[in-house]
Amino acid sequence: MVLLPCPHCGPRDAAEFGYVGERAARPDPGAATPQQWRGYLYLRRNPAGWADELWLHRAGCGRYLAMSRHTVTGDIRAVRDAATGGAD
Amino acid sequence: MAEVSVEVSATDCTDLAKVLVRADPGGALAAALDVPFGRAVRDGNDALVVRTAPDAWLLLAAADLATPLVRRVEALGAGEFASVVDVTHGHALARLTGTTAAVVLAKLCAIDLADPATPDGNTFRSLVAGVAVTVVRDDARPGRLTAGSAGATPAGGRDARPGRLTVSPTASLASLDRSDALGSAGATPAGGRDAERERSYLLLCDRSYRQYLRDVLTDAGEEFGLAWT
Amino acid sequence: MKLRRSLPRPARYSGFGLLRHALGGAPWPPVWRRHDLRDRYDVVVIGGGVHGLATAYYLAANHGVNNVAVLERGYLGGGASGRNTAIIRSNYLTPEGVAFYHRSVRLYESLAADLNFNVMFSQRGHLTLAHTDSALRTMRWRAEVNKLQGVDSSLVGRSEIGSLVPHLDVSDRPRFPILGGLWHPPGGIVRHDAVVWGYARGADAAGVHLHQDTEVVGIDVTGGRVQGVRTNRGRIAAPAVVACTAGWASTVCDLAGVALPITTFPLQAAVTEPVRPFLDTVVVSGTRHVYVSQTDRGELVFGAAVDPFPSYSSRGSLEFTEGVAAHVLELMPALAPVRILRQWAGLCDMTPDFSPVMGPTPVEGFYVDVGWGTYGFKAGPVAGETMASLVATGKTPDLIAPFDLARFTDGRLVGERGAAAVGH
Amino acid sequence: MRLDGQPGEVIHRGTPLTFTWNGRPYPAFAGDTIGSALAAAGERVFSRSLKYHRPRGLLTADGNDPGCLVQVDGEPNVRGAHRRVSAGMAVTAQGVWPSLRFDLKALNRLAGPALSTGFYYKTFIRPRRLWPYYERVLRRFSPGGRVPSPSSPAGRYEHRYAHPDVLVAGGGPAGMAAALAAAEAGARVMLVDDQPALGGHLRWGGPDGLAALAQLRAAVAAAGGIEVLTDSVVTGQYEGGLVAVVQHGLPGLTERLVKARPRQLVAAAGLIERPYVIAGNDLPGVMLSTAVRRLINLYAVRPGARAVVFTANDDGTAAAADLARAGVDVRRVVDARDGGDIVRVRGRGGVRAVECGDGSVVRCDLLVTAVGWTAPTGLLTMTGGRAAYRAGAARFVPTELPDGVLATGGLVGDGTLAELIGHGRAVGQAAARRAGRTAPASPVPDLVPAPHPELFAGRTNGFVDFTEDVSTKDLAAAVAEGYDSIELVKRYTTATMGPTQGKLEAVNTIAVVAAATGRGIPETGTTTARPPYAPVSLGALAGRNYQPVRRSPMHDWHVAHGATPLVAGAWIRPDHYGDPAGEVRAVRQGVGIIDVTPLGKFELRGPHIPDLLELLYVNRWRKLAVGAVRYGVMCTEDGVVFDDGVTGRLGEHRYLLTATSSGAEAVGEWLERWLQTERAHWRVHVVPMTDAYASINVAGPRSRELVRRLTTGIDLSPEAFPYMRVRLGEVAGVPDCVVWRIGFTGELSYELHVPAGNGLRVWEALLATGVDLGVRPFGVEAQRILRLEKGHLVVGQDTDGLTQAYSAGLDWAIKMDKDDFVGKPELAWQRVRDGQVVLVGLQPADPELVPPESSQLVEGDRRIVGRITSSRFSPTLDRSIALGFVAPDLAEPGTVVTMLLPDGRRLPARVMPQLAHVDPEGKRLHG
Repeated sequence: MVLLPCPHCGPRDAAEFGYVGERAARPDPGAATPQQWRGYLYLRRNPAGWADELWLHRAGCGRYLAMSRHTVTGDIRAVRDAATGGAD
Repeated sequence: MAEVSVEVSATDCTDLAKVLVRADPGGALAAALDVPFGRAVRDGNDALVVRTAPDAWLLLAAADLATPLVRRVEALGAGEFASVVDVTHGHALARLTGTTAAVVLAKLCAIDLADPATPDGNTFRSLVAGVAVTVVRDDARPGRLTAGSAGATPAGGRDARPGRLTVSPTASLASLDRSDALGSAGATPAGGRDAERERSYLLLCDRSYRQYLRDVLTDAGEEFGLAWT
Repeated sequence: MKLRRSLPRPARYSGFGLLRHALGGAPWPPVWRRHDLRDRYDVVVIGGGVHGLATAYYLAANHGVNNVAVLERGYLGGGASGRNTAIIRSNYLTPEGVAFYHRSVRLYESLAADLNFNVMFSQRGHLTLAHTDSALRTMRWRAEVNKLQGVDSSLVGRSEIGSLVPHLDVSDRPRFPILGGLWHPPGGIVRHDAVVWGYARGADAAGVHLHQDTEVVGIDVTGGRVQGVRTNRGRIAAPAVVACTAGWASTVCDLAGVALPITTFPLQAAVTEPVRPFLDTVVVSGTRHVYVSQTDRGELVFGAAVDPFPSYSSRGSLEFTEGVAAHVLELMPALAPVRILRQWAGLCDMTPDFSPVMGPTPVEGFYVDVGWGTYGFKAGPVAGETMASLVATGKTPDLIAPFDLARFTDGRLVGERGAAAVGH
Repeated sequence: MRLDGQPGEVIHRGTPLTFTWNGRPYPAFAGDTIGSALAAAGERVFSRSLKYHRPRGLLTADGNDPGCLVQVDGEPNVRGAHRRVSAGMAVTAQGVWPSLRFDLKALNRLAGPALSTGFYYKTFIRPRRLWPYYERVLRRFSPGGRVPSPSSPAGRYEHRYAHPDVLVAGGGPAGMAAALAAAEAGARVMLVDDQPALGGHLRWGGPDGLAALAQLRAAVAAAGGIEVLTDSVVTGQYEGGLVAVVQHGLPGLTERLVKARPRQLVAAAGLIERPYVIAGNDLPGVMLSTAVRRLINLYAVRPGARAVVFTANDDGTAAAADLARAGVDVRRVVDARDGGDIVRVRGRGGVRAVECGDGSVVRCDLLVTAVGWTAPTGLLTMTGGRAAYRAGAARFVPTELPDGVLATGGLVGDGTLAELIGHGRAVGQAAARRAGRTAPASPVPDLVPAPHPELFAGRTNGFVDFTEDVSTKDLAAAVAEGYDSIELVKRYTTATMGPTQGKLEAVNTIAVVAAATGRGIPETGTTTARPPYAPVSLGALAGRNYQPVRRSPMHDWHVAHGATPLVAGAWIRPDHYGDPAGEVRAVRQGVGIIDVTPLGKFELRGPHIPDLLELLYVNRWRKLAVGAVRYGVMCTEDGVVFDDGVTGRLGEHRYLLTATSSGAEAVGEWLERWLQTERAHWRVHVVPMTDAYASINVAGPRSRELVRRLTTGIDLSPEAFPYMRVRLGEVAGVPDCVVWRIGFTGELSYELHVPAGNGLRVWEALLATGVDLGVRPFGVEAQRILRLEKGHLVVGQDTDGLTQAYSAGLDWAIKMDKDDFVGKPELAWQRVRDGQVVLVGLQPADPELVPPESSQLVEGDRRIVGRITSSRFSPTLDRSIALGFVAPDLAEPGTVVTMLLPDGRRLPARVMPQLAHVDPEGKRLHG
């Protein structure tokens, strides 16, 4: 079981978390072209490397977490509560 | 290995009052409650204040205290954005007590239950038999919350700060300990160093899992003769 | 494109040949050869799995295009082709999906003869179990669409299920009792490595160059047109490049500047020690996220849903085997003492509508055959056939028209997502 | 033959017992393995091989013995050389027909050459139609035991989590020393060994080590903080440092899976002895030196009468001494270090003679080989460690350990007992330090593999993989055919893929392939080690298989009153109480009550609630007054309908939001997601209340009367409490109830949300109070009928994962003039697109006919133009009714469409003017 470091609860089994998706800025719904909007909806960076992701600590503190995770090694280099600011 | 012959018992404490507090961790209410995340603190004789999330607290108290407790806490948070909600009916609550309580729980829960990781007064929310459960280690015998709202044994636990949340001079908590003797030697996961004491855990989950929680505790405790009281 | 004369076929495989070789002691000729890298091919196929090899094979066999290179980073069939659970079926939900996979099953049926390589396609039947009303409803939907497309598929009840698979617990005891199932007789399993090797042998015989240990590190694009690829062994010029990778589609297409609607998830599988034959069909439970079949060698092969979060790691996890075991035992409680011997993971490129991405891209001459999720192996032959046709003729075959990349920007997703709850 | 008492024997001669082997009774002592008991009784053949059905006997006499897989009662593939016998145990040989001694499948041997590796790929190709028959024959030859019958009783399997500071895998001298040193430093230690007792090779290594063994064991027993798990196997290390251990032999338990997360893992797995690959090396009577020493020293079994020993190391010499001591006539010791060699084993059904390199032939019934060791590095390499080939020692050794892992003992190198213990101690201290304890920082001494000749294959063709029947010739043929990388060879020949998992044969395989390709062993490389490290049963993996169940406070009442259960996600709900049509009529004519507790409920607090609702629902919320309730539809960003429900405003900054039962969890997370990520500055608290309220819907023309009788403090008159309003009050004496007037069933109805602890009380009060009103409980099935009569869609049934809001006929709810809401851009574009299917009401021409849900609507032979999403027989209209999707050109009311039923019939149905079949004007609702 992979351990994920919750900034609140400490390292916990991945089974407690929900993966939400890559973090991506929501385009301005009033101005976005279909192309831009659907890029936001469907296209993914999907890197084999560091990915900026949104997770939910579902069975723990219930907080959404912004995580920088390496998709090959599983390492996590940064994690913070999604509600608290931070460079996106 | 694990030569254990010990008692472990469980009690359904669902009837206890439960009040959820949501507030800014930097606000006045948070300061008044003054319980760090991951800790549960006995406040006077009236409530066990459990910090369940960075911006959430759960207050457990005798069954008839929900309404006064809500009022009291609301008063503490007046002027800031805070929510105090009576969630007494939303959760099932069980207490697992005994020298093998940790061994039973270790069959269901992945968190390290040894003292260095989860000492008395610690709380965490994690999966127990696949269900999200708030676990509070609450060994302190005096002032222990159990089912019902019977007579009082006023005595502060080690974290007790009398008076802060006192609701009324007459209502206070039950401390319905059945046994006076500490349990005999028991086993703990890997080692047995910090085991031979009686431990007590409060387990809180969504109310609809009440029977399920009871069933899995019974099953896991079978080898130690777990009994419900 | 230049047409090259195909080379003589290798020694034919047959029972007689086997005997002759056994008695004569003569060694069999190699299944494929090694070549130096040419500096130019008419078509470069990236990925030496079943999709890439089938594309190359059909380019040569159906279209006479054999100045083709298949570039494989590791060994042939070492990716998803060698890691899947080799289930073949065509009982999809949408008419597009059914037509496409129906063609694939047909190709699989004749593949051993076509390739002169026994791929051991065992049409033992494919049974999907329903544990909820909604699963049952979706199965009926599938069965009805299937029947309209001429695919043998029907809803069956508990008693039929009990006689198809006596070890299944069809009582009310389980937490999620079996309510019914979708029975698909032409479905079954195939020997996945044999499919890879058969296509490789056929492609090699037709003149295609198979380059193992050859990794694409760059794709050259000028003026919106693909010029060729750069590899760890050198540069190759090519007017047509086809990406047939599973698990690394985003990475490879990124080299050409093509963004994809893909997220890569590991899909784990496990195999038990062999036991005597007792399970004659493929059993799938979408609700319980597990599928199981028994190989001709007696091993039980298990698979489940993709992992709950994306990763390019193909390590197996304990939770996976725990989950599979729990679900298998719920279906077949008697299997408790059977031991898991090995587990592994492959990478699945999931798309938002659970359908592949096939066809041209905004880069002229650069084609994709990617996004195969958990159903790529089933489609290997038909994907190869249609991609070969597209590359050779420049025309998109009707069968794959619904799966184009542009559907995402145009907002016309394929409806397989509607049945996602039932699982593949 | 059983020897006299041996100093280290583990059999209990005072406890004789009897078991059966292929139906015949055999004697044994407690402590015997199946293999040792049979060997003591003179048996030599324990199984037949996979392809050629050659007789096989004991080779390693330990858990990896490939020739000793047997069936024990219902359990297949039991390691007979590891499993201890018990009284009455029924042991049989696997996969033989008709018997182990006379196995007709051995006729395969005649076809031997043609059954060369991969033969099935080359034959059975034509004619196609015969393949299924060939396949049936092939399957008959599959190896392995039988799975238990479906009716056989299941064992009890359990899980347990553990968090030791240090987990030592392997209880030999180095492992014990490591455990002791770590425990002395205060670490919590878990010490795991697969044998029934600690000791490793000291157990069977002869009398010299027994005193040291006793000392070590006593020290471990005396040390505090060491939990010893014997008869337990480490089955893998996984990401996150998770170590899986399967414990056997616990009272009342078949197996227990321990999921340990040690801070440090110490691998001390010792060494595995390698077989020698020459012709005849699989004959019963060919054994490894460790096998004969186990048989003699642990079980007091004489492994043969006349032996030849072929050795390349001191262990072979020691084995020769043990044999001599046991009374075996050691005819010759051939020492490879002196240039000696053996080239062939002769015999049929057992060893008869050994042909030596010098041309001499020695008659014997036992060949003992000691040709080298394999370090089981799999546990290390599977988690990121590396191993490299050390030619001088003829074995792979770990070169790079993964984080959190240390290694000691034979796995690392060779040494005297004192050196092994010294290394183990130092490693144990290091592990304790790494786990945060204070331990002396003594340097870890060198432990290097002893020099050893490379003896991977002799001059003749022998078996490399015993369980898969793969020989040197097969491997060479595979390479010659072009399957020339180790992975391809493995896949083509199946070498290393059998039950021994390559532990015994992987290195020999690599060496033979290296020789065949002309590449060296390091270039050839290893195949990927994959978990599990040891085979693990499905039972152990599944454990107790707890599966959460949610129940409403009225659950027991439903059960007691004959409700048919409906599995609805985690919930168990009453589907009906025996008569769904009657339940429907009760609602339409009188009053019914249904338990809708699973309905998702969230209490919202805060000033920004209207902003949140405006953003997440397609419709408008700003003007919702206190006391009012509104229906809302949520879409995802791609415009697909995600959930629906009603939300009521209970106070200035207090709302109660409901979601569908199946969508409750996702909706709760959706609300939090927007509040925590995109709109963190909004002041809204979401409190999940699904379980806090028992929810009861009271529906029917007499519902007002029934509710009136029980409520206090609420004016129920239509003027004071109209449709789509909410009130707070007391019901049946229970305070703090939320009552709202809504109408999913299309009837006048009130939904009561009662503090859950009082749910049953209110439920029973409603039934008791409404007897004269004809009150009845109704279940989910009646509710489905009622809502279908009313034309209310069910998200997830009448919509699917791609249904966008306009398709679902929700145009009226979508407010495109809002600045923003989730899904708005897609819905804007979708609105102008043609060709979208439309949800319509349908009525079959034949009123008796209920088209099964998912029946397709067709045009001509094959063209699909829609489908039935919901259908029921309506007791109210006395006819069948349906909802379905149709192509837009067929959506015009009155259009007749063709339904294709699953039975093949094509029947007409009419498109209705609206979704509602009953009371489309909503008179009943507003009554």
